[in-house]
Amino acid sequence: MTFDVVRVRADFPILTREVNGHPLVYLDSANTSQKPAQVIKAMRMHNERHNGNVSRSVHTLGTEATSAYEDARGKVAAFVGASTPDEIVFTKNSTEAINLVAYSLGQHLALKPGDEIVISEMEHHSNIVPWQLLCERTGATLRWFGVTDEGRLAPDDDLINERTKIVSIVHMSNVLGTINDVSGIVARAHEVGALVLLDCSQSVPHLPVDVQALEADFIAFTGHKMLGPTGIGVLWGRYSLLAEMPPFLAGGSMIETVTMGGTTFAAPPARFEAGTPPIAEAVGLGAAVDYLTALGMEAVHQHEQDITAYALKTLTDVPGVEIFGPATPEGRGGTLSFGVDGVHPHDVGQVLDALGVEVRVGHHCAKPTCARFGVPAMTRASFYLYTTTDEIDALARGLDQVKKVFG
Amino acid sequence: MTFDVVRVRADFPILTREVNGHPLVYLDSANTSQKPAQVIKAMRMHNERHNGNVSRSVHTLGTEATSAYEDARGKVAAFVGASTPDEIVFTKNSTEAINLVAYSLGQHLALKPGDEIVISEMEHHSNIVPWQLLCERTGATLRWFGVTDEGRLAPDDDLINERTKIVSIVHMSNVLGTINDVSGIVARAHEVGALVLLDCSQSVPHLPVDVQALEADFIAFTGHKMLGPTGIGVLWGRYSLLAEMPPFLAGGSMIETVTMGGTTFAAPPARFEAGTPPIAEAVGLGAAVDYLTALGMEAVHQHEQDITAYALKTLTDVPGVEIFGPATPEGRGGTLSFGVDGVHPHDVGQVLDALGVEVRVGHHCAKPTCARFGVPAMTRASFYLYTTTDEIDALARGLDQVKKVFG
Amino acid sequence: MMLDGLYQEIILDHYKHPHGRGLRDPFNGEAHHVNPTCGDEITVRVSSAAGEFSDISYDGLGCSISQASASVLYELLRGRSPEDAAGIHEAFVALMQGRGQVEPDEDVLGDGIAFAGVAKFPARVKCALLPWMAFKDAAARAGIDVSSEASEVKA
Amino acid sequence: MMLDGLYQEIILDHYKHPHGRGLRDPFNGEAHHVNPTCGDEITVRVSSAAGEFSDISYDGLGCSISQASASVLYELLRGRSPEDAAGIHEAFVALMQGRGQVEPDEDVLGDGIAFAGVAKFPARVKCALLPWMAFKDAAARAGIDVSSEASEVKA
Ligand SMILES: Cc1ncc(COP(=O)(O)O)c(C=O)c1O
Ligand SMILES: Cc1ncc(COP(=O)(O)O)c(C=O)c1O
Repeated sequence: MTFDVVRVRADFPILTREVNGHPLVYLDSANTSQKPAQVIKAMRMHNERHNGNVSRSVHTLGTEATSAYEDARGKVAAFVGASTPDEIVFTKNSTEAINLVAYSLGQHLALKPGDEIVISEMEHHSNIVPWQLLCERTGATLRWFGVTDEGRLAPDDDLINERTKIVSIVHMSNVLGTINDVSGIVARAHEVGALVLLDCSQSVPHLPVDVQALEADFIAFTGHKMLGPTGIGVLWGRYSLLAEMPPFLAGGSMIETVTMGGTTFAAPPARFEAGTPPIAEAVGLGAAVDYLTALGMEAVHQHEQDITAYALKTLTDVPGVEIFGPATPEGRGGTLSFGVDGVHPHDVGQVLDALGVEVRVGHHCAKPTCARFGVPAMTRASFYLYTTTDEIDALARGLDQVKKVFG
Repeated sequence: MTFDVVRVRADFPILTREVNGHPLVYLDSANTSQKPAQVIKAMRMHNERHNGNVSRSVHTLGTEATSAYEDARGKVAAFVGASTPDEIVFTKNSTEAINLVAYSLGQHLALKPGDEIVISEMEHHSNIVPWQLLCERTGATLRWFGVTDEGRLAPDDDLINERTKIVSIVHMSNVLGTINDVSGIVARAHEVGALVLLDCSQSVPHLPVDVQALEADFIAFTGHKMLGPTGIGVLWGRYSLLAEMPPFLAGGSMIETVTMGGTTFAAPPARFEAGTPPIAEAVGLGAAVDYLTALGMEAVHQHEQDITAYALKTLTDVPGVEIFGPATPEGRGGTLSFGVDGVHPHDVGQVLDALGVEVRVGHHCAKPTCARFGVPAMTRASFYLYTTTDEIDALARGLDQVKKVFG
Repeated sequence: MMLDGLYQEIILDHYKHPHGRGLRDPFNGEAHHVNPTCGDEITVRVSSAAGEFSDISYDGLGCSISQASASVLYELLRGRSPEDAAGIHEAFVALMQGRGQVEPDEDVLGDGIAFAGVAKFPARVKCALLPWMAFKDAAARAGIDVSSEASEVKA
Repeated sequence: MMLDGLYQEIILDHYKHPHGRGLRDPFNGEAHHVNPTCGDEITVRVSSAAGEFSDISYDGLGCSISQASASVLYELLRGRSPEDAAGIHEAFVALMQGRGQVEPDEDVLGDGIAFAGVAKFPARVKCALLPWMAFKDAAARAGIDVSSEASEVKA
């Protein structure tokens, strides 16, 4: 079966839209993806027919809503190869998932001065700042892998050592597109007794990801980047670890029993899902996972590899364009950041937008990555299963226009 | 203008549904409310036409999404009388809003042994457990107002004193229906220099709430109980206080600048909104606020007062039914918990569900309140702007049936 | 869901006239379980003598399903060897978690077959299992293992 | 949005040939501002003498709008009294925050009127205001208040 991008596009209502009189060319999926009609409909149907609160009611609507919510958990668990749906904690986004681990695991490990946490210089702010704050609270030290000129993690043999307690690394960079081969890092971390979180916000939407194969202890990802709605993210964690960790947010639904004098907590995942969860959002995410599964993540990834190869070639041919990150499709995904000689990314993005081409400009919530390459900002085009080579051509034409305006 | 409940009901698609062969009688709005077509449509339209990530893109979709998100903030601010939209922080639910205050304000005030936090015995678990954990972390002491037999806060003159740092009280109880006259408590707290959070999860959906009139320092409420979607909650806080508080969740969008060595934070509300926020959910909440505003919160409240009066009278006439909480509509809202002599609430709820009548049974995430009244669980019927007297009659008939099955 | 499948006459009978209810001494193991979603509670004690559960006593607060389930448990497991009890336990748990697809064996489950309808009410499965999970724990504390793979799954 | 309103010839001119760019000594106050959403940065210095802003110098990294805005600021405010500068500052901020509804006064804003179109691009308003907010801060650090109600609002 070849990947039928035209048929895929027909499922995305927004792709029929025009922007500034041009057909929408949406090249900002690493920021947030568009949503297929199947996802939008699943949420609407839930709200129109089955809405009730979960885990609290014996009535029919409550039971239907609970089943829908737990079915979504099961789908997400299967999608990433979790051993049991109980390893899937629904959060509000990746950022909350990472904060949850920083807080609860940090407390569980009783971090103290002398302990070390290892991240990298290509992390999203959401995988930097929670660790900085954890280090501030506990006196632990933050260390990090550097990044090579090619946009890969710089090997550093001594970085992970017997002082290391937590390693948190991005699986696929949201700026450079690099897909990190994390197996060595995971093995080394486990060798020294450290635990590993992988920020899979950019990988789970685009590649087949299997938590058993990754061998990490936690992964975080986010619904809105994988055809799902805003308002929902996912933490996967090994059940035995989740079961040992203290709660993070506290309140309804995460308790076993409460008296004014004290509280005991429910088992995971409930322990980490305080308050009314994003119910309709879980239903939407479940529908997104169904959609991706039906196409097959291998096929989705292959399509993006093809587009990326085409885009790398096309952009390399545009004079004055410099690409940050791996120059060939090997070990990288469909997220391409670049500079246009003498033109600020804001201006690049603005001219492209006038032509209907939507790219992200700025620091991409990864200021250290930009700093590593000596620029305050970059322009980024990022692709997904609905991206076509025609859209890459539109981007290239747009860049010619940019150079005309600022020539 | 009289309140036209038939017209209101026509806006709620789910109300045409049948449950177990009977028309749906949804009496569980204190758990989660149903959503009008206007809200469902606003979210769908957003996802089909304007989806983009917020505050990060200069492109048209990003700008539209940002405007939609910030417009929603403005609507919510106006709805509760905030001085500026910057006082509105979007969270994932009430529970996160309360946890945010417990964490950030607790840190800002540098709580220590000897300090006291005051809550009450009629709080939802979400307004108990975060404070218990804060006390555990800091050594502060948790104290609380008791509850009278009538379901009101028991006066206690010494409870709030110079050791008190934070007072967090429910505005309207989700079990007893009591609307607490908080003015005395707020005044007393401010007199001793304590700060006040009001848990308005049940009041904002049902009464006119004005933060200026309440004079509290923070209020928390939640989208899904006020015709809005799941996945979004609100913290309102005085800007000057928010501006002093350290962040809670950390990551993208809440920073000013990030280096590997350290981070500075954005001004509120961004400081407290780490990661991609619930964007479509904010749009839905904005539409919910528009809907409520168009009807008028005074009218909504009056309708519920009428229904409550009718329900109190009707249920009092059913032999063997005991009502927990205020016996008359004065100073109470449309949330009515009761016991049926000799029948466990689970069984009450099950028989009612067989008749299409959806009530909540259990501890309602308020075990101490149940314990106060000497029961492990209660049955609760809760009303909203779409509730009719016919539905109350259906409830009463259902209770007759309950007694037949378990007679 | 209609009620007929749920409130079988047998269940209501056990509810109204529970067998073996009340906590008794002596005992070798005790466990207190709570259903966090509804607040129901049960305490189960087991005493073992001569290789069998010589008594099983219990007390608790709960709905008709959980109370009747405790009464049936008492009838089914008292006087049994740990092996027999494990088999019955497993059969009951499998029935409850079968979403109404499991055909109960009256020879094994006796009055327990009346709970077949409960399996179709996901919100009530936990009620039916509450005493069984507490029993398993109480037995474990008495040093007797009644686990089986099927009963490992979360209640 | 189409570009014509945004990239006025005057703006591109100031961008390509900025006036007064570069940090100079001596100065009485300095401020460094960052646009957190895009990472643009600017440093502004003011020196005051004889009751006027005798020099305003700046350096930074940013897009055409923010760079041109700094150049225009230099032209408009250098040599002005604090009162005059406050008035111009207020007019520029009001124009930027007017969502395209404010009619700019060329007598007050000079080349600044070219920024009228920027007000229709909410994402770019912050770019245009970045130097102006940094200037206000730098002036404050030099002990000179150029606040006015309109410029109190958040950039
Ligand atoms: C009084 C009260 N406080 C807090 C909450 C928690 O709200 P949420 O579950 O949306 O966080 C609720 C509702 O569940 C409530 O009724
Ligand atoms: C690599 C990476 N990590 C974390 C995040 C944060 O995701 P969210 O904003 O959904 O919390 C993102 C996206 O913004 C990302 O690209």
